Amino acid sequence: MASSSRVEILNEGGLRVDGRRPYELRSVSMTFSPQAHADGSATMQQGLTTVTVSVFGPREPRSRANAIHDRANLVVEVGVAGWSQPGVGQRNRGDKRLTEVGATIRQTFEPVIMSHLYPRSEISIYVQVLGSDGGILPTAINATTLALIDAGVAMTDYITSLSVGLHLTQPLLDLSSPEESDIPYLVVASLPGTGKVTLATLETRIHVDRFEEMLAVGVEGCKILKAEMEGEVKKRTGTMVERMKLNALPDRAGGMKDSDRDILMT
Amino acid sequence: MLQVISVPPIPLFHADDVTAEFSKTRHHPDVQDDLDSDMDVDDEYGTGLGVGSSSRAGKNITSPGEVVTSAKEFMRGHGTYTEGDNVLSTVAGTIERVNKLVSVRSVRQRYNPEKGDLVIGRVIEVVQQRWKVDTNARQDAILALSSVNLPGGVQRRKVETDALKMREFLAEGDLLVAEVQSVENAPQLHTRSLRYGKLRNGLLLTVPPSLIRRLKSHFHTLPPPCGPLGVDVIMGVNGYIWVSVSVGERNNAAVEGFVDAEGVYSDVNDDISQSSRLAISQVANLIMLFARYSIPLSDTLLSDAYAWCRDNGLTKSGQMMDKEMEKRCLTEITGMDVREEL
Amino acid sequence: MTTFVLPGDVIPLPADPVDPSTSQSITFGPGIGASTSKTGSEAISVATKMGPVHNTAKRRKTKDGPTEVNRLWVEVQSKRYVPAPGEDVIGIIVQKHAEGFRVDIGAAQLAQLGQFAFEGASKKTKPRLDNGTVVHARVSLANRDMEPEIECVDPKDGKSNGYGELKGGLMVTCSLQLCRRVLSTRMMGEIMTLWPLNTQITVAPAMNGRIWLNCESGILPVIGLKRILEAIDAGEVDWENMDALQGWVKREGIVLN
Amino acid sequence: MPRDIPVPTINRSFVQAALEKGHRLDGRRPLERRRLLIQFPDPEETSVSGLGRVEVSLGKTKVLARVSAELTNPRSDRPFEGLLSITSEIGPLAGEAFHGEGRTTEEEVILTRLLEKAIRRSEAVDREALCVVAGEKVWHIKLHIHFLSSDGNLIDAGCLAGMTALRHFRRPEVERLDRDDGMAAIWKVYPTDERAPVPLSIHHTPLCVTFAYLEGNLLLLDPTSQESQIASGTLTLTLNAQRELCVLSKAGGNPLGVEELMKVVTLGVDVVREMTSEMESALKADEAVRIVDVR
Repeated sequence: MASSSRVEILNEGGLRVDGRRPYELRSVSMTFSPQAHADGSATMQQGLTTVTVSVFGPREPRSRANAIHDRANLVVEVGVAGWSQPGVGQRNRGDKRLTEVGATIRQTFEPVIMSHLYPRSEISIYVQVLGSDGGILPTAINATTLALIDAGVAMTDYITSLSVGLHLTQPLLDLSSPEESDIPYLVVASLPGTGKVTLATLETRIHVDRFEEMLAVGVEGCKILKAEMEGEVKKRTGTMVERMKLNALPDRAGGMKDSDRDILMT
Repeated sequence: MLQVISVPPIPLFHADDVTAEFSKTRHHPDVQDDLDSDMDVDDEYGTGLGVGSSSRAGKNITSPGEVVTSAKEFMRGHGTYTEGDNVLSTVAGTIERVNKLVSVRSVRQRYNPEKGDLVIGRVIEVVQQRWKVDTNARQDAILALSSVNLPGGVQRRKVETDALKMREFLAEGDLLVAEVQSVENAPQLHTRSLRYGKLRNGLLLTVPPSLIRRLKSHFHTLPPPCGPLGVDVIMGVNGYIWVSVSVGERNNAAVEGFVDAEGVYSDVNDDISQSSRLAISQVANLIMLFARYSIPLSDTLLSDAYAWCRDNGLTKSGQMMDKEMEKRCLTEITGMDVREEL
Repeated sequence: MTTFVLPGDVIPLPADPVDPSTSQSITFGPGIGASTSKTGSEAISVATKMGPVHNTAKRRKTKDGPTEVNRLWVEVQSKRYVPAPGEDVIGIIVQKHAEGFRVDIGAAQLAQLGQFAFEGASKKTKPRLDNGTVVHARVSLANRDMEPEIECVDPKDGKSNGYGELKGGLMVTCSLQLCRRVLSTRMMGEIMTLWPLNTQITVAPAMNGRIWLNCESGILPVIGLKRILEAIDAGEVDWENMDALQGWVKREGIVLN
Repeated sequence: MPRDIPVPTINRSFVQAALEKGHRLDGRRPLERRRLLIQFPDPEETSVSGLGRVEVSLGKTKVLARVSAELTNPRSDRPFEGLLSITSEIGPLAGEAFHGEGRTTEEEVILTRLLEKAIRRSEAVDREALCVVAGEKVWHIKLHIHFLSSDGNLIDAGCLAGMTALRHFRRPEVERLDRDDGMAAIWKVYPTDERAPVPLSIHHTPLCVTFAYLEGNLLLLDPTSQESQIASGTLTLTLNAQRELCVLSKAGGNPLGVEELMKVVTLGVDVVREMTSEMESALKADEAVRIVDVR
């Protein structure tokens, strides 16, 4: 592909189309529990790409057939709002691409969720893309992590995900949709604790020698994103714990003996 | 060196600004000493807790994948897992250390039934000799025909035909209050006490289970000025709350063992006066208000709140509280500078 | 000489006994049915399956004179097992429910294994078996209209005698024919000569096309034996001719132990 | 069977134990591929009509690929490009998991999407070369992949069969003859005995390599169906001879460090080089024997 594509991916000053530097992430904003009656939900916005995820479960499986005897059964459904992609009316039901994204998210979270704690039950994850400006899969994975944490589902670590593009020899982080349609890119999701990669998908051609560097940059970016997400999670958890401490009711710490209870009941 | 910068988040979502840090809030007198007592308790054994990655906002708050402590001296409790010789947390919540046991209590979790819990449930299905009851938990609970009081007093012997007439006692969709008897593979319930059984004359609310504490009694009554007969509130540990017109003494009379045979499983609501309905819905709105702001529920909190509404003349007119009024009520009742719903 | 029949062929009945005083009895095993379509009137024996016809003719002395007992059946090459009472089977537990387990034995329906069908089972001592466990059992009930039932206890003495959970080793799936040959002929004896004398491999064949192999001393003998059995099943090698067998083993580079 | 039968736990632990000692149930080493067999239709009978048909078997997994071409009008938004469509048939023939009735299972969707990305989106076939007259007539190449029997790893066999068929296929010559009476031009498609058919222009040949890994990061090349049932995750790479990574699909399963992932990629490069050479030699062998040129 001729490098001088109609839109300059990287100008001389080293800035990208939206003015970011190669390794600069788009601005991130997170909201917790936007859906009241879901067990846990979260909306993640990276740049203009917005994905909201609701988690129901672990709960009684809808049909006895898919109850697994020693662990929880993970169900992921992905829907795209009609207005998210300009000009493309979406019918979410049989769309193969969405089934594939759903399967990818399910496989990515299966090793991280401690499903053996919830045998014979089902955890349903509903992903809804509200705005899409590139990086739908990474944003969906980040939103799913937050929604699972909000639902109190036990997980061994966060999973954070980013897209990594390649312009000539310069890797670019967190691509927006004009960049995504012009340059080859890879989506990577990793466990920040160990820095190991749980997801890596690529659909456009990249030379093997460039691949390692992009992978390393992606994992590094995921760590930064995790720090962001963890800050928000802890801030919110802090306020909730503060509220929980209200009107002098002690926490039900595991070891509270029965005798304590009687004293309280004035 | 690889240098990745992240742009400070511009919250596109929040209407009002959120970023103001928690100012030093004025605490309700009796809350203050409790908080202080908590303070020094933590400082005293604030040792040994590995500060995983980023600094802790507020007291020992942790989130999944963070090292809580080393596994050598401590035993692992709920919400944690061990990897190598570290104990890591699996949920976002507060770290609790009780002598050698370290566990993480999550702020929001699905109800996990334990023996002896008082729960409210809805009958989902009638299977042979058993009812399947939804108790907002991981799995539907089982209420066996044998663990239910049948009409006509406690001593009545079980008869074969009972199994056929199960739907006369409890049918799909009925609400009941029961106690968790055991929790092997699926939670088992029982209603072998006169306080338990089918619910009527009221309204069901669902709140996050973590807002309800395990107390000695979960049956609370707001006396008459709150509605002509008073209002009963049953707070199920599983987050289901039943607000109904108070049955008053008639209920205690049942304790002596004589019970009107048909009454226990009747499906018919008594006729409830308009003022009673008003009182019930106001109590319900107060409960949901506290739930929206993640404030733990207790009977004292409810009676204070209702008293506050009465003082501000809200109870007579039955007019709803607007946002401002809600904030004022919360701040005065709880003494917390309550900023936004959670 | 065994004749080979196709479904619909008339089954050659054994000739009448030479000595007129001996009576003759013929019993038909699987694969043979009676049909009147050819003769229009009285039924004649016709093959319903494809394969060689076998006949175990035996003379036996009985009180009312010598009789010649003939048992005829068509050797069937198939993988789908039709349960028959009294046969040994190897099953995989698919689902646990209140009164017992549902077990896959390669038949049309899942077999029922009651919780009391174990040695020393009682109301209190429930057998603790999970999904995926492999059990060696015996078909206690099997007929066309009901789900087959199996038990892990020998009805004669109530002991388990080898029935019950199979621990360790490997379960190999093959055709019913191979299982019958492993049971009846000296095939296993021949094959075992490939291994040095001291290697000890336990082989538990069952009638439903599954064989359980286990060897305490190592993995390789089991893999080797599995590959040989599968090759024999697929007809790639003939076990009767020992040098051909050894040649094949060397060519395939099977490491025996 | 009402519900799929679980893999016996003893088999699961036996396979795991065997792998730790570097052995697999079919005697292969962990990183050893099953025997690959590429068969073209008999050159005598089907000299020209047999072009673009191949049967690939990888152990017991067998796939048939067939290419056909058709003249159509181009898409309005892409007047200069021909069309390439891939249809994959996975019926119960290929294995009980793909039972015919009912909507396509998730596994099937992943398989068809992977083949789509590996062959079509990787621009293996030069679509501009398929254009006869821009905006008017272009070739529509149809690749059918039928999975005849499955013993695991359908992706590698399917992709190899597809690419071999495309390399082996030749499309007839075509010419536009303007009619003097102003009626629409007629498109003369020369039968293959008049003008020799023309091969497609193929930029590069992407081939898939699938690994499965089990607990303890044990890595297996070309897993059988039992091994994939036991595996905790699979990873598929699509590479071409120029060491370019066209598709990578690793979702879930054991998390891998960056270096471990790179080790797998470099391993994949060698495997693809091997498979490509086997494919080339099969194509050459067939070419030598098949009479296609008419002179």
